[in-house]
Amino acid sequence: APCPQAVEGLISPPHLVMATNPTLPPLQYVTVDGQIAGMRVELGNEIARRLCLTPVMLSTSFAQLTLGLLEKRWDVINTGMFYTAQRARLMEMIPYEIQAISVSLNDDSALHPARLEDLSGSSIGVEMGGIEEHHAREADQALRNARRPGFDIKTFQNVGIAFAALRARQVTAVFSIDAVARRNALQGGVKPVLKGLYPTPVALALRDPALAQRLADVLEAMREDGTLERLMAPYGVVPFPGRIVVSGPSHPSDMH
Amino acid sequence: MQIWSWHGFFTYLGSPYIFRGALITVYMTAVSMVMGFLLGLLIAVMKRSQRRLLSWPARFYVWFFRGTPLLVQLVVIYTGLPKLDIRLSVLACSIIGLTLNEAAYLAEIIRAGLNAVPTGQIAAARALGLSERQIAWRIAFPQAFRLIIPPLGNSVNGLLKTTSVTSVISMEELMQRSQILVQDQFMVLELFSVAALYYLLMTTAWDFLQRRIEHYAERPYRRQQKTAAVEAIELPATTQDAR
Amino acid sequence: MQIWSWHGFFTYLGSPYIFRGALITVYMTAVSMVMGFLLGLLIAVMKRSQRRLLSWPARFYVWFFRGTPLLVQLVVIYTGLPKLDIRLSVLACSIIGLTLNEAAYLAEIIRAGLNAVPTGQIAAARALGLSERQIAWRIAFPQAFRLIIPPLGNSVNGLLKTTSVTSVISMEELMQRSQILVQDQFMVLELFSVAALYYLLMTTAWDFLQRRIEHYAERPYRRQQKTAAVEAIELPATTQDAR
Amino acid sequence: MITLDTVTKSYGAFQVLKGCSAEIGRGEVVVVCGPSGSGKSTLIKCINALETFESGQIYVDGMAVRSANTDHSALRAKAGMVFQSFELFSHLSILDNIMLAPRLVQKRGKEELCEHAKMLLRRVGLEQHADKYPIALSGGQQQRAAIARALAMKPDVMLFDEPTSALDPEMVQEVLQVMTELAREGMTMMCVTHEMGFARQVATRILFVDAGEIVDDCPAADFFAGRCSARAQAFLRFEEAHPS
Amino acid sequence: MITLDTVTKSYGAFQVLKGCSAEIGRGEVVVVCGPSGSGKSTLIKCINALETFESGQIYVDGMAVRSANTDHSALRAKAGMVFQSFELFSHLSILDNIMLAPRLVQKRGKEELCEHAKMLLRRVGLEQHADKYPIALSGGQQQRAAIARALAMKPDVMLFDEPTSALDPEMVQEVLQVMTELAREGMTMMCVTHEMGFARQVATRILFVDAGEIVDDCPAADFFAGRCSARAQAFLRFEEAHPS
Ligand SMILES: Nc1ncnc2c1ncn2[C@@H]1O[C@H](COP(=O)(O)OP(=O)(O)OP(=O)(O)O)[C@@H](O)[C@H]1O
Ligand SMILES: Nc1ncnc2c1ncn2[C@@H]1O[C@H](COP(=O)(O)OP(=O)(O)OP(=O)(O)O)[C@@H](O)[C@H]1O
Ligand SMILES: [Mg+2]
Ligand SMILES: [Mg+2]
Repeated sequence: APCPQAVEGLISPPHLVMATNPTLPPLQYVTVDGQIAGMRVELGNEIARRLCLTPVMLSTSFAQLTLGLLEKRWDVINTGMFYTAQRARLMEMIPYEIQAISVSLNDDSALHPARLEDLSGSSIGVEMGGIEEHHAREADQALRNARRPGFDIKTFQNVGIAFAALRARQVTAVFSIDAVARRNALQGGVKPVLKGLYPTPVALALRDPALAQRLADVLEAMREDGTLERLMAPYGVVPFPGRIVVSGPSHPSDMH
Repeated sequence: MQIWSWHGFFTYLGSPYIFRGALITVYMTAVSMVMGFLLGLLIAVMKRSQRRLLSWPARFYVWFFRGTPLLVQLVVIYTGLPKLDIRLSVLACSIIGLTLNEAAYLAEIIRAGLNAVPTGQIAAARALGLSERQIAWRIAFPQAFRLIIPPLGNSVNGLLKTTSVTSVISMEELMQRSQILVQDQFMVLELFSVAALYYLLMTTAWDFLQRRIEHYAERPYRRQQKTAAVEAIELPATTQDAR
Repeated sequence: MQIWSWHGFFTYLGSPYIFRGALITVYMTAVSMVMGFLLGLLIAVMKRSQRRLLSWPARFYVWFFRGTPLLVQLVVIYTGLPKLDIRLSVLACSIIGLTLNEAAYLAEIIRAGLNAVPTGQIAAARALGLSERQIAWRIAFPQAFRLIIPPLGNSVNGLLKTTSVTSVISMEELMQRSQILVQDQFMVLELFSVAALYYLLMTTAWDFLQRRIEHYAERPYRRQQKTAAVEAIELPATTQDAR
Repeated sequence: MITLDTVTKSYGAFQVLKGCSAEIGRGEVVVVCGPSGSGKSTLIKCINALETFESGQIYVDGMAVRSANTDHSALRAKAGMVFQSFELFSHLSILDNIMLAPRLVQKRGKEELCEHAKMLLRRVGLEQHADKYPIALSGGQQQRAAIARALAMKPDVMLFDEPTSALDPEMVQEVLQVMTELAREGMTMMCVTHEMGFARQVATRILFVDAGEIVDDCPAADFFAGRCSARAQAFLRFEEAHPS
Repeated sequence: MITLDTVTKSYGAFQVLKGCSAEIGRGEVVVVCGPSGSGKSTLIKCINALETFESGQIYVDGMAVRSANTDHSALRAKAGMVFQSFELFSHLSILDNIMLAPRLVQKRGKEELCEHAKMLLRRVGLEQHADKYPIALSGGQQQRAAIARALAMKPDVMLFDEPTSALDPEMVQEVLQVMTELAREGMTMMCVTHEMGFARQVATRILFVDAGEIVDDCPAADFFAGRCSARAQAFLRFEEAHPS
């Protein structure tokens, strides 16, 4: 494919510098020899290829993702950040996939919840700072408002230790991204019992509006020609159903 | 995004959520310091023992617990013990981990203090017929304690901040709560300034307390300065006497 | 899921990713220890100064950097400095933070060592006409150094593990890399055992080195035991002489 | 009161005491002297079991020292000891220093003990220093307090190891005076010292130790009259020529 | 050589030296004595500026001590000092102890210095201990090394502050012997000591200090013949009666 004209707004052209918090196998994680791998890497590579840029993937903690972006340490946050209106006021966001939350229990758990409320009074492990934590706290509040016992929410800095806690029966359930729950089920000992909760768009986040526009165009092209779906299918992830556009401080959007 | 929000700063400063986090930090520090001191005392005494059966386990303990990270110790206690069907609360796990870890460091401090008690004092106690146990409690520990206070104070300062490692097993102390709130508004500097302020308050309060304890323990070792000054002034007169 | 996988353990043990993480930990420890020592020396000397203009900033430094958590210091350096348009690499920020923090603790250790040098030694040097600078470099520091080694060793042990706090600004040292890999296979115990093993290796290596340094520094303070034993045996004969 | 029976002791290959025997009767004041390193301190420490010895036996008031079933506490209560470096417990006041061992070891009542302690302090001239800590006293005062502390156990015999050699010249006299009074009151004493003036005044016997052996054991009068061994006489002459 | 001109010094409200004046000629050996706390140490420390004083003046070989533009290093090189507690640098070998100050302060060549140091060690009888550390030596040996260290600066006058009072009786003699030799060779010396035997042998003058004043300054011969002040005579009698 022919290369488009020069790309504006990069911090160190011709590199497309992306940051990820590699704590979400199989979507983004580090292999035992230290390579960042997973679906998000493939996505980033494909975007860079279409823009004739060299992809660079950095690994960082979740807390640093936003700050590093604002401080021009990287161009893109490519870590499966959930789209929220609050974040869209802060950064240029490009929703391109849908993620949902699963609730995992131990294989031999006596609980058979049909809905989230059935876990009332249980202890729930979540990773700090994720949308999982956000929804867990929301659901907890809802339960308490209904005068039922809430959740005992335990925030871990790392979803791996949250699942270790589940296996050690230190918590009753873990809230996690669908894909992570599936991955853990493969490992054995735990099973997702509720899936597809709170489907939420997941976005790339950028600082530079022009660059964001370019990336949105590329992603839209990928969605149209089916690349996006082909890329995501093996991971059990679905693309954003509608048109992929930028939503941010410079692109007021009517989508929310 | 502005650089600094005073509004945010004061909101967090007044937040009961953060305040309770600080209380938890103080509580964990106090409990694991006291228990770690007792355990450390035991280990220090064991390590000084002539009997290998006592000294070798103590040596191993210190080597192991000083040599491995607290984070690992906490995770093993939290996720490993349940495999032996011992299931403890996050707070209990945190305090156990902090205690075991701190004891290793305190044991070395206490041992140094005991070593610094002059052997002549021990010999004098022995010559008076005191039993080894009486010598330990009445002579060695009280004299060592005074020497131990400054490094002990350092340990308290360190432990106040080390407690934040317990966040790895989801303990919500001051630092963890600050980090949880960071996710909400991204006011990193404001929140962490509040946290730093709390820590400064705690360490300053401790420093004050430590000075009081030191003052008390140093009492027998001050040449009662008031009297000494009087003596010095009177000396020229008294030296005329039979001295 | 089985309790323990030897296969996983050995895979991680042989992982170059983890190994490089350990190297980074050692590197950060070494660099910030050396720089922290130099800065700490400066602060200790300032704090001992008679002049308030020197001693008060030093006091403030120690109070502030010992009183606030390293985590907060690191975040401020990493996210605060760019607001002044100073943008440093993560490694540079980590080393600066560790150095500033460690210097506060080391300053107190060095100060205690300098205080323990007998005043008579200083008076003797002065009586020989040595300048204050010569006294500092030739008499005070060399004698203090010997007293400083044990607590310094403690600090190195601590720092090796404290470096992992830098993960908050995404420094990928040993502990952080272990936590990152935990995400993949969820073999928490296996991975953390490998990390603990690396740390034990480092602290044990350091202990060995420390004993060598101590042995060297203690040389002037050993009563050359071989000669002494010979003397003791010969004493009964020589005491007959003119003594 | 004290019987030494061929006491032998070694540090590794080095034999410190090479079979020392002596007999010290009740009320005797025995001065032990001899060159540095000859084993005087070791000998005296063996008597109250602060040092162990390999062979021979020591009896204190009939009690065998080297025996598995000897109560060391009781033995040490019989034989009070005063060290060269005083060794008052630095964290306790003078009064507490004196009362500690009788309270813990002899379980004596607080009231009687306090009375006794104050009497002893008066006797050594320190009544107004009872509540001070050791560091606030001069060396001579500390040594007198140490003597009072040993006396508080109501010992049958007092052992002194160079009690004045760590003192400034001006303070030696005040301590020697207390010791002289003790001797005059009939206390059995064994005293390592270089103070020939003291020996002349109160000693009943002189033990001269050299290289781990008691090379001379003769009445004080004979010793100072020059009727003892040549080795001891030479030492005496040396000490008197350089009285420091 | 040394001129003391109404030297006055106070610690806070307490006046230690109350206008001391004296004149010490080249080659004189002056013994300073007096009761404890009378200010002897303070006086001697004022001479080489280890202590400051408020008024009066001291001249060492014509050099004013209390003056803003006096080079203290040069002054101290002129006046060697020996302390009661030796204070050899514990981290340096005996040879290095001796060579340190001449090398750093006088910038003398290594070779000449090493020669000189070895000569001095021979002189004080320590040639075979050159490479040992202070802790391996006895007190007497350490004090002799300290004298050699002071001599290495080729001082014009030597100041001694109770050089033998921290020594065991047996070691006092060896140090006094070195000092006596020094005096006989014509070194100007000022020496605080209680060793009346030493004073008798080599002192040319005795300064008797009491409560911060030089109450008596008289030739040694007169002092020992009892021709000095009553206060000094009383002190002398006391010292000789209790020779310890
Ligand atoms: N713990 C020990 N290990 C080895 N040798 C020792 C020990 N204690 C003492 N010695 C040796 O035993 C000998 C006798 O020591 P002791 O202290 O009894 O002599 P002393 O006659 O009291 O001498 P001084 O007059 O110097 O006090 C000395 O040569 C000393 O070096
Ligand atoms: N740094 C100080 N601060 C206050 N007073 C001091 C200080 N140094 C000495 N003095 C006092 O000054 C007086 C004289 O002290 P100095 O050491 O000169 O006496 P001295 O004659 O050498 O006594 P000694 O024979 O005990 O050595 C003493 O009363 C002492 O208490
Ligand atoms: Mg002895
Ligand atoms: Mg003096």
